[in-house]
Amino acid sequence: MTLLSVENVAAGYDDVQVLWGVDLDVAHGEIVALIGSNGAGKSTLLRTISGLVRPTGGGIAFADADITTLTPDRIVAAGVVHVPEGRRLFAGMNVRDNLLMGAYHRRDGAAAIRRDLDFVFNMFPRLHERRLQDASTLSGGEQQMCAIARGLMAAPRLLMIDELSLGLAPRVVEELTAALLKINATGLSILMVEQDVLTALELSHRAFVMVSGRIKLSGSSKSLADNPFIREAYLGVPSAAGVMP
Amino acid sequence: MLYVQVLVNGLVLGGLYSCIAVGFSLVWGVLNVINILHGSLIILGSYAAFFAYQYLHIDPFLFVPAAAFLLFCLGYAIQLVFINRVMGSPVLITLTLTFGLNLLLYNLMILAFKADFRKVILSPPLGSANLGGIVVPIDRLIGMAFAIALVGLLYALLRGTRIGRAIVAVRMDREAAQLMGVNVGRIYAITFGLGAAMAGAAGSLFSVMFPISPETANALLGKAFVICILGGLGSVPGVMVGGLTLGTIESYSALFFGPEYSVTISFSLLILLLMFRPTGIMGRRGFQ
Amino acid sequence: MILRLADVSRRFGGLVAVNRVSFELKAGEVVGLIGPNGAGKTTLVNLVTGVHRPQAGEIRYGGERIDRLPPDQIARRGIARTFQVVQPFPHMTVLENVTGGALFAGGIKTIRQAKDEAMEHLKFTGLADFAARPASALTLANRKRLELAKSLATNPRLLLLDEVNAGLNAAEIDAALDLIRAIADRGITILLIEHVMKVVLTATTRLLVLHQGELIADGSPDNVTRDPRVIEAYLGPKYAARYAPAAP
Amino acid sequence: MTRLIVVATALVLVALPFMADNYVLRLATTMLMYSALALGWNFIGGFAGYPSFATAAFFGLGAYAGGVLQTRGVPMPAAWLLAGAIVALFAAALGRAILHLRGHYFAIATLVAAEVLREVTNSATDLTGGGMGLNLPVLSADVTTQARLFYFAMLVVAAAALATTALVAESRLGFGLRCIQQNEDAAIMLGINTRRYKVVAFTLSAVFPGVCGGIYASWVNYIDPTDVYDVLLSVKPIVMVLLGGAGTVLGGVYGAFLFLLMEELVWRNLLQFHAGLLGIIVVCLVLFLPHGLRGIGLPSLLSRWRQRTREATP
Repeated sequence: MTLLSVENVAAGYDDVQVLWGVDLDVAHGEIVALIGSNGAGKSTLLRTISGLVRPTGGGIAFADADITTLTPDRIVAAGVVHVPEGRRLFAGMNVRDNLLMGAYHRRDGAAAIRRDLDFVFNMFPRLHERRLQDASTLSGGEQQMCAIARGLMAAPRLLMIDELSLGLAPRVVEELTAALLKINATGLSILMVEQDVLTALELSHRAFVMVSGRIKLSGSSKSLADNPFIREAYLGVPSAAGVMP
Repeated sequence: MLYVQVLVNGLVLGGLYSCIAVGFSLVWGVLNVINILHGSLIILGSYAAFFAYQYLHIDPFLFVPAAAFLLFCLGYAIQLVFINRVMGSPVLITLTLTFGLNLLLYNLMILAFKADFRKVILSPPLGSANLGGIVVPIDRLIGMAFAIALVGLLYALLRGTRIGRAIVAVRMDREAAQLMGVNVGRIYAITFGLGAAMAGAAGSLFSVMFPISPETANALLGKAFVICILGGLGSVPGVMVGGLTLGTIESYSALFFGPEYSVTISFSLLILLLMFRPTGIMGRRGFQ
Repeated sequence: MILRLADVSRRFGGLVAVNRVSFELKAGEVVGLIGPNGAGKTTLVNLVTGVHRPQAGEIRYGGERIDRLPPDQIARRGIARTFQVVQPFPHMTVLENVTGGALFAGGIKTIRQAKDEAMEHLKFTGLADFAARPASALTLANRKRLELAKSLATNPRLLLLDEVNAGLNAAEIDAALDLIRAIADRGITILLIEHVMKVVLTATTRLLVLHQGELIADGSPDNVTRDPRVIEAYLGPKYAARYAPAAP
Repeated sequence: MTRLIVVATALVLVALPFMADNYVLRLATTMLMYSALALGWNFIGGFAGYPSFATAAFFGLGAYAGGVLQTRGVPMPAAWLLAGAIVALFAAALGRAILHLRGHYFAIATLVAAEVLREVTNSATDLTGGGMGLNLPVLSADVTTQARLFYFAMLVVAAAALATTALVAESRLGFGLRCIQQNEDAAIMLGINTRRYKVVAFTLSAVFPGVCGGIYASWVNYIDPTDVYDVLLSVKPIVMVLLGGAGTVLGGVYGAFLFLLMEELVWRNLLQFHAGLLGIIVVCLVLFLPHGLRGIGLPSLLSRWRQRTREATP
């Protein structure tokens, strides 16, 4: 059953069109990866789904409701939560308040919010340790954990994560991907934009490849990992040699 | 003894000053807008209190919440209708816009209230208290208490409530706040409304202690400048420190140089601060 | 000896960004500087280029002490940098962006000559046909090249490339690698601040590893990637298995 | 083509005083004065993008410097030029002190500078006549000759400001200032001595208003602090440049002409609510500017103008 469906979407900024006729879908409980080089339009697509950018063509439906022209606050209320590129935590606010900001739109009462707060604190113990610390003093990895936790506090039905691994030490990326798998196991669908194609394909069930604002290829992550075009363009592996440098 | 008296006068005055400046600091800190209207909004609060006392016989101190509410609505409307259209524009545009709005409001007040000075004369005058040789007018004492309570209230609201967190979030990262479901336009309007409400409340307190006329609007705006930069932008405690410091400086400079120099001294102090310590005593990134 | 740092330290409030870092660069070397986000890499670049002043230690360039000079004087002495977060002049054309470098730090007298010089650098970095376009219209990969062209136009002897390859895909990285080699061939000393291991391993002759503000390794790429402290702090066990050849 | 227009305008400007009556002459002189103020402001506000509200301070200081010199017997032209020099020195010192500030902080510093100067002038009664104002020696010439003299004086200052603007626009200084406006952190990295360039731009933005102040003092013969340090002298030139097109050479001149024409029509019929009307005009200009300046901000005006002139001149 499709949870999110993006049909023939076009979008851009002022005079520069970035997305051209994009089709993409995420089923219930699925992890979908959107891969492609930077500037291909991956972030623009997430920003269009979450309402920061208004599409100039096509339509976006979430749980059978049309969210194409809704404002971001209405889209979040519908259950689509976007963890933005660069994490963008609120400096000058401690970790706990950042997490509570995640629950800003929720109407389901303080008890439910406190329950979710405990859930994220024991999923990311380090956040509990640093809960009264200013968010800007956290390390790169901890900030990403906090950004994901903040997204979870919004009780999402679809979690969109933009650039999970950018700027993080490989060791930290391993920790985060493990956490995401645990979250997905609870039934939460995830759409992730990821620059590190290897991590993206290992983590996701299905993947879409975007080149200059168009979906060029899509399919199961397993099949894409072996696809010669992918290996050549994104894994930098001369397909003939097939061996890491 | 004289020095202690002057110090007490300064601190009492400073308490009121912090209430004058906190609304201005909130609007500047959160909306990144220099609100040239702030002085006129205070005077509007004073006139509301003056007429409420004259025709409805409501004591200005009791009128403070009403003045705050009236000005909140005006502030909310000004932001929604005018300033929201230029949010994110260069400093020049927002500053010139609030300058134009002030020219309009200031002259409407001159038209409506004429330029002559008015003051609330409480029928049973409160007189002044004598605390161990230090003479303090009671109305100023109550005024200071109110002022500090109001500043404390705003501080609590920003730290502890959902709306307060949203205001700080919008200040730090507008787009990220939108992604959390915050309606940014509404939060801007609420923030400007809160700034105007604090101005209205300060005006209501002010009407009991000082003669009011549209003319004093600019002087109040000037004080708000000095207090914000002295105390440091982006922190309510900073405004409190700034207000108390300015109050003390002004009362000592009145003692040594005479009252007419207090504005020159406070502005010269401002220029020196801007040259050497623009972040002020307690300037910080967030907004507590 | 083109650059020498001796016990350089810098704090921001309570956070120690760079802690007693010392290393030297010889003329013509291509050295990599790696470390996780927040390790202090960009702060180090800001210290060398005068954006921040070290609170302790000394920075010498060609024997002259420079850690007290303002950034423009350091740029005029031949130290150029690219910004990790690209900093173009958005509403000026690509050509005008690069002309700025030639006209000031590059020491060219007239605007016309500076424009011609700038055109050469655009050709070298493959941006010639974007010359008249506003910088804001460039893709991220081209903006990174614009940063490179601007810093080359200042006619540097030492070039600090701060994550000039971040966000590029494998094909774009190969192109960037060729460009870096071509710059090194001109005898320009390069300090390459990077995350992309592939670039660092192939392009550099020496590797510095920064972790929480401290230099924890300085040596050839091979032994640095096998250094246990580096693996624990930065690379992570899985990476070590995938890239570093089996320990002898 | 543009060369023809320039010559034609120059002829009209020179012939005007001999044809127009005193009312039109007074209006034209005021327009030339505000053109000089707007062109002056453009050096720091348009080129470097620093929101300066110091024009009133420079104008007022120039008025008092020129006025005091004339009461001490210094002949008019010398007094005007000396006033310009004094204001330039003041601006260079003030610039060095506050140009490390950016955005609102800089704007407030310049706003307050005018207030401090007004207070100082107010209290230095023996030198400046303080609050009661300063009377200048009356000229012996008849009214029409005087009107023409001040018209030509303002014309010279406005022309000088225009010429300097054109010169700077094509020079290293102009290029450097535009880099500073676009991205100051990147500019200093390219070797631009941003401190010196900003101080030069700030001083240029002061010298023309300073001379205008001196001429104004002689023209109106009596000045007082609230009149010559009026904050409107800082705000009107900004609104004129925004109206005419910021960062362009002629923007300030068009803006001054259009704005004063509009104000003259408004003034005619609504005397007592004049300032309130002015407020409405300013609000409308800022909110609904034809160039949609608000969103794009100053820089894109610059590049579009550059495109146009490059196409226009072969």
